[in-house]
Amino acid sequence: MPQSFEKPAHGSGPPTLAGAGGQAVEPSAAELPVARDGFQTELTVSSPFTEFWKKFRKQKLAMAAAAFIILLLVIALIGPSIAPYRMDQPDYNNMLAGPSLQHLCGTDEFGRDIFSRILAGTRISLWVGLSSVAVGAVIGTILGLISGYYGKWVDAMIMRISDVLLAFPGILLAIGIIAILGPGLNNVIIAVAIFGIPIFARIVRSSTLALKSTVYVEAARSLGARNRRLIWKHIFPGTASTVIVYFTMRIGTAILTAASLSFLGLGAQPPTPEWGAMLSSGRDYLTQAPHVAFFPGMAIFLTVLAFNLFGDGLRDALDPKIKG
Amino acid sequence: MKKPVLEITGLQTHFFSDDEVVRAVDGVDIRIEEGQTLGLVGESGCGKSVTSLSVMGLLGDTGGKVVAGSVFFKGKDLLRLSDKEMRRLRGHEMSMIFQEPMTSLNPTLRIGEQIAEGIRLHLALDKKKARSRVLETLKAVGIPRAEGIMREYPYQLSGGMRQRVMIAMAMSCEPDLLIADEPTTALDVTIQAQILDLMRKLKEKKETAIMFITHDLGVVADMCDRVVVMYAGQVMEEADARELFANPGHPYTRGLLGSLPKLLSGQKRLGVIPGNVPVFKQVPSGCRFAGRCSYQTEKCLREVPPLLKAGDRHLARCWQTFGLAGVEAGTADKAGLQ
Amino acid sequence: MLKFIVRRLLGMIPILFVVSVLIFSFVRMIPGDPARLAAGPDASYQDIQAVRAKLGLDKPMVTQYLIYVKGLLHGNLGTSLKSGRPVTKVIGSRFMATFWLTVASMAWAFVIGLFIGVLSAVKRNKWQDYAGMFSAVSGISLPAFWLGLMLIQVFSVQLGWLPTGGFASWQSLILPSLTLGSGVAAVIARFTRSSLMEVLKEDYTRTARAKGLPPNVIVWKHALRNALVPVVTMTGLQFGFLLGGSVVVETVFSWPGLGRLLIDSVAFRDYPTIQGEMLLFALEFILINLVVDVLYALLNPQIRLE
Amino acid sequence: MAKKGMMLVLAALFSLSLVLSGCGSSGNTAASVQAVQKHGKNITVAVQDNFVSMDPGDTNDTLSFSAEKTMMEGLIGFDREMKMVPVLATSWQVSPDAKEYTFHLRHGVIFSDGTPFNAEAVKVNIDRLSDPKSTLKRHSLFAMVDKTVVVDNYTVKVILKQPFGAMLNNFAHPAALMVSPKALQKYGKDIARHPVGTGEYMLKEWVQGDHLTVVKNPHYWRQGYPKLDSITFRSVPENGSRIAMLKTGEADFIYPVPPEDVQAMSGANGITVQHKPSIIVDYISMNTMKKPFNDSRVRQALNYAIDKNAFIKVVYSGLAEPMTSEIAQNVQFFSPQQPYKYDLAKAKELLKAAGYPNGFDTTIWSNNNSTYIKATQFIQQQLAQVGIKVKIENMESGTMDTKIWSVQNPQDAKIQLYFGGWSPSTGDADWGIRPLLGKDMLPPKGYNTAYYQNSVVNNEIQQAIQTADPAQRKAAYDQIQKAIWQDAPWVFLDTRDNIYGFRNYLKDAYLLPDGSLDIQNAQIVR
Repeated sequence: MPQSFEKPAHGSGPPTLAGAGGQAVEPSAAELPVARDGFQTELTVSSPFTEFWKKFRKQKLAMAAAAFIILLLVIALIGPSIAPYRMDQPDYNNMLAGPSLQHLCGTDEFGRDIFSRILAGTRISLWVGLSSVAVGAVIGTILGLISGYYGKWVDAMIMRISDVLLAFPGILLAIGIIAILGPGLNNVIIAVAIFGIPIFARIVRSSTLALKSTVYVEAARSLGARNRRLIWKHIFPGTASTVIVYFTMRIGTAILTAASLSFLGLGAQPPTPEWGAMLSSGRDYLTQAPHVAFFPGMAIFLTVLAFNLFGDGLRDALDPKIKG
Repeated sequence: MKKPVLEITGLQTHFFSDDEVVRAVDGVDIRIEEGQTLGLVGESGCGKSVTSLSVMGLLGDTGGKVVAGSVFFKGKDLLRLSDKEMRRLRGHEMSMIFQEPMTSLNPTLRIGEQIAEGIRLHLALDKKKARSRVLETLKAVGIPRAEGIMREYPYQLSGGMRQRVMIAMAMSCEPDLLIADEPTTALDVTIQAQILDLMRKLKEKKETAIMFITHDLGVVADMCDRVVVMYAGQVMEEADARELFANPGHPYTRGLLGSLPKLLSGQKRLGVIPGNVPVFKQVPSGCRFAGRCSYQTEKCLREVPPLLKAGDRHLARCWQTFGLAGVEAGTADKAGLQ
Repeated sequence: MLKFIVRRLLGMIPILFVVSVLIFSFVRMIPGDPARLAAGPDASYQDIQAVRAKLGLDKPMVTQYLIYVKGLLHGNLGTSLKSGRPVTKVIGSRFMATFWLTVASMAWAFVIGLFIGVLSAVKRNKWQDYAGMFSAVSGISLPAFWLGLMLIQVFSVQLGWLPTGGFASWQSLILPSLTLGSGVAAVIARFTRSSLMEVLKEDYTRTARAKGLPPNVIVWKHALRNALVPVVTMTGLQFGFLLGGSVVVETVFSWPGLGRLLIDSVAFRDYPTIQGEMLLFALEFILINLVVDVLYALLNPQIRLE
Repeated sequence: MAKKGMMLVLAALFSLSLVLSGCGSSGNTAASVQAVQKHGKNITVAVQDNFVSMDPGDTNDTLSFSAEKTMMEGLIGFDREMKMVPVLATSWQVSPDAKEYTFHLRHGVIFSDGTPFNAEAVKVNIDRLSDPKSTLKRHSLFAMVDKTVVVDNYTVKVILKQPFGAMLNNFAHPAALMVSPKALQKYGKDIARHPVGTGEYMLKEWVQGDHLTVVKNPHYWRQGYPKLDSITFRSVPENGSRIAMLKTGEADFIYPVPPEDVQAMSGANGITVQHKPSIIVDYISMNTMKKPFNDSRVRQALNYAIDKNAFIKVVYSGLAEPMTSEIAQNVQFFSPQQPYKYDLAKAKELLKAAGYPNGFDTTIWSNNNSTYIKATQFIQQQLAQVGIKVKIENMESGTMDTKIWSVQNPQDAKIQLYFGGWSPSTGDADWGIRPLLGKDMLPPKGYNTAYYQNSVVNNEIQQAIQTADPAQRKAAYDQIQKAIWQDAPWVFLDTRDNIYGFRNYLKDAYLLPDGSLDIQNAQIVR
């Protein structure tokens, strides 16, 4: 509740000694939630979301990115139904045609409509991006929490493993995983998810370490809270904002990684209109029909850009250290 | 009457965030004379720090802006100076000490360099001369083995030592005005006493005017010649230190004094002012303290009290000043005081 | 400090050992028959068996590992299955190419990344910030091969200013390092920006302003040094990644580096070469982490090396 | 400095969007680079891969052979049409039982290290290749050699254990390039880094993964040759980069040129792009041991269901020819068959007769390079027209190798359709047919991914290698080709073109049908 002075809390009644709720408040600077320069925006505890939204709204780039992402999600849902052509409909009499009114983004080497394929591919690229990061984030977060909370040999072991994973060239790992599991979209997701695990583990571990020694966790511990409860109720929520930020930023990376796997012929199996695969096949026509690579490339670029800018905005809005 | 070093008139500093405006400093007048130590007292959030930052031109990107008033420093209106001109004054003719000695020093630079760079900049001394000047100032603030300290980093020093370094830094160019923003709050009690002692000595020796910002009236009694009590962006009371402690003219000042522990007074409990310092987004209709005031009347809620004479060189912003101090209802306006 | 470094270097040995076991078994888990690949596309069955025997791949896995470790202890990484040359030589000849490309990319990426990051932090939420962050984020969002091919198209084919590829002169370093560095520059710019924004809110920055220092001294001397600590970690990590070689950039610019060697070796299931490269990467990673820690201590005197 | 770099990036991004926004128009802005006048006699050849070895007997990639051929010569060579021509042997005789091969050697030839070329040198080379303990990659080409006899200083006789009619082709194979015996002794295993032959050029330097340079051999035996001072082979894996190098003049000769780029490049200043039929065939093998491909009607149906001309247009931009036999036109003993015309009605009819009126589901395996990905997609689209639903699995070659060749028992084979290509490096029908369709060549022993066994074919294959008489061999291969074509264990697709580009001033540099480079006689004309 905002405590404002225009409407005194106790109206015009007789003066009382009691303040709000009868609680005595010391006139000391020490424990008040006040910025050091004596400036106080709000005395009130507004909901975290409102607070976040206020900060986020101010970032124009991030807002534009968020709008674009919403558009992408809509396309992912309804894309194929608004596409002018079937994404796998070949037309050998109209191959590699440039953009025109019939084919907004031209046609590819089989005469398929690139615009329709990009629309159909939105769902795939977003799915690959979201699900692979989700898998990586969940596993990485759990490992990071365990590692940071329990410390000692558990920590040492998890961190060494993640070091090794980080040092492992992604390409080799991807080839290995896909060779072992076989080609296909789901295995691409697994391969990309594995890249993300050590990164999330590291980030969550360091925030866990910081949170572990904070007053409120110490307090909860002294009250006899169990480890598991402590981790889930007290530490995990504290790491959540960092995880959300990295989650968003990793989506872009994941989409790019999946595209590079397709580029190396290890990605989605044809004729799946995965953007990376489309870009890769367009590479053969860079001089002759650059639009074949241009439009999927643009789709990847804009999507990754949007997720990165959105992630940047989230971080600025969620990170308590960066104040407006 | 001595010449004023600093004369603040009608200063208004507002903070702009989103669609709101917060009037952190709302029409403050303060005057500090040569060699005088003025205590600026009030709770957190009352606008005392913002006042000092406005004077120093350090509002920076806090979101605050001076929207009205003037700040004359040695005859120049600081608010009309360019950034460059302000920089020439800052750290040279006027300097500042902050509340947090632990974080106010750059952790990656050696102590010697941190003091010397200001000296080199303002006094145009070469490296060698600047160094000896640093040494001199460090000794002056009572730092033992100054030579060694110069080569050390802040983390190697205790809080008290760091605050001495801060003072040395502030005094290194012999400023005419020193603003000390709660310089002892973050320190242990024993260290506090040492630092206050040091400041008093320096003040006597260099005759520097000091604006001493604190919420601790005990420190004010110890250090200051004159006191300004601020509340919710406004000056509530202004008087010489002795007068203020003897005859507090404002219920708020009384409250503050009541919360001060007195030795041998037999007091069982410290007094408490209920509530918090309010924040204003719109101009309130009545006295800003009314909500927390136990002497509140209807008039208090309706009309803003002006600063009324409450005694010799003594002003208080209260309709009922007389009732408190036993002094005749002040008809004298502020001008009459000066 | 010296003690710290020595201890860390000694600590490397068990890690490298574990890495060697992991790699050794991992590469053999990947399906594929090096003997068949080495023997060639139309080799007869007898040829393949002969090659298998020659390469020692007919021996049990444990024996193969023991032979490998024995070689390692003598500084011998084995012989490439594909070219028959010692792996140390194969890798050695490629390392310098990757090294120079990495150094050139990191150098300009660091300078530009820092510049954009500082500009964005100082001009927060102004157009400079938006432009800086937009170009930086573009840097990580552009598929590298696309950027590379376009640079070749413009600067080599259209303008004729720079060679299309190869590792011959300093001119030939420009385009690949631009391509490789753009992503790194972006990462550095973002880190610098957020880190500097935090530091600019610190009390000691206010102290510096209270001293009357001009803004550029405050940013570059007082704030940046403190802001650099996380940036240096990130830069170190990126340096490590780049030293592993970039398959895409090396392919586009015909750069004879480690990335292409790795992809070729994987395609050929050239076990000893893959193992050798992986050991090198692990070593590089550990060394770079060490260098980063030492740099920390130099940047922030408060961190003492234990 | 920092700003400048940023500007470069921005400029590049900007121009990139300009270049690409012009799509729709031909896209190829004519290279502004002027036709480069060649100074000096040093040329650069940009190739796709890295060189692996310079030891001919231990080489299995066409690219390494191409470089070896500039430094070394064999007894016999191939001309532009893959016809055998004398090189270090001036003439030869073969015994009627195809067991004894006698070569008369050229006089007055020395290796570039000064060692004389004579019968002893030939014996050293053949002995090295045929040694049963040899682990050379090309040992199998000479495994049937019993012994090599020095008749006189310039006459040598090679005796085989059993008749092998295609043996002359093996002598013409680059694996039989002659290496200096002195060098072999001196360098031992390291001969792969230090090739010494009788060829036009000598190795100057070889930087692994980057380039290999050969320089003029002053002692070369043929008057007036070589015509150049040096040739540098540079490995440029990216197609676009290779083309860019040719346009800028950084390279004088490039190969391969992707078919997609031929049209756009042909117009460019000072550049010639050539395409000639190769001996590489593209086919889909069908597992003839398993349903549904155990029925020849199904296999024929697939042949009718795929439009080969459209295939060539889509996959090779028109730069290939439909197959008219299971071996290419430039392979010895080629005999053309009646093509399976694109005929969906007939395909459906055959499927119906075989009991698959609504088609069936199947899987196709192939490599994962972009051409193969494109080809399998096209096949998928075509077969969908007759109700055959194809699942595509493009795999990295090592992975696919394991899936195909780790199968010991044919019954366990999971392979259904397999799309692949084959190039018989000897240029002879035997190596074009036997490894792919012979009965002893089922995986893991050979490359018979169709698991095809036909007793008529097998008999004739045996007949054909029992004799060196061309007429008898031709008769056998005529029969074989006819039988296989009828039986259709494959979908017969196409013979690819070799495509290469060079700057106009370069003459006498070309690709042989087997894909190896013939550049040792090249010259610059002004």
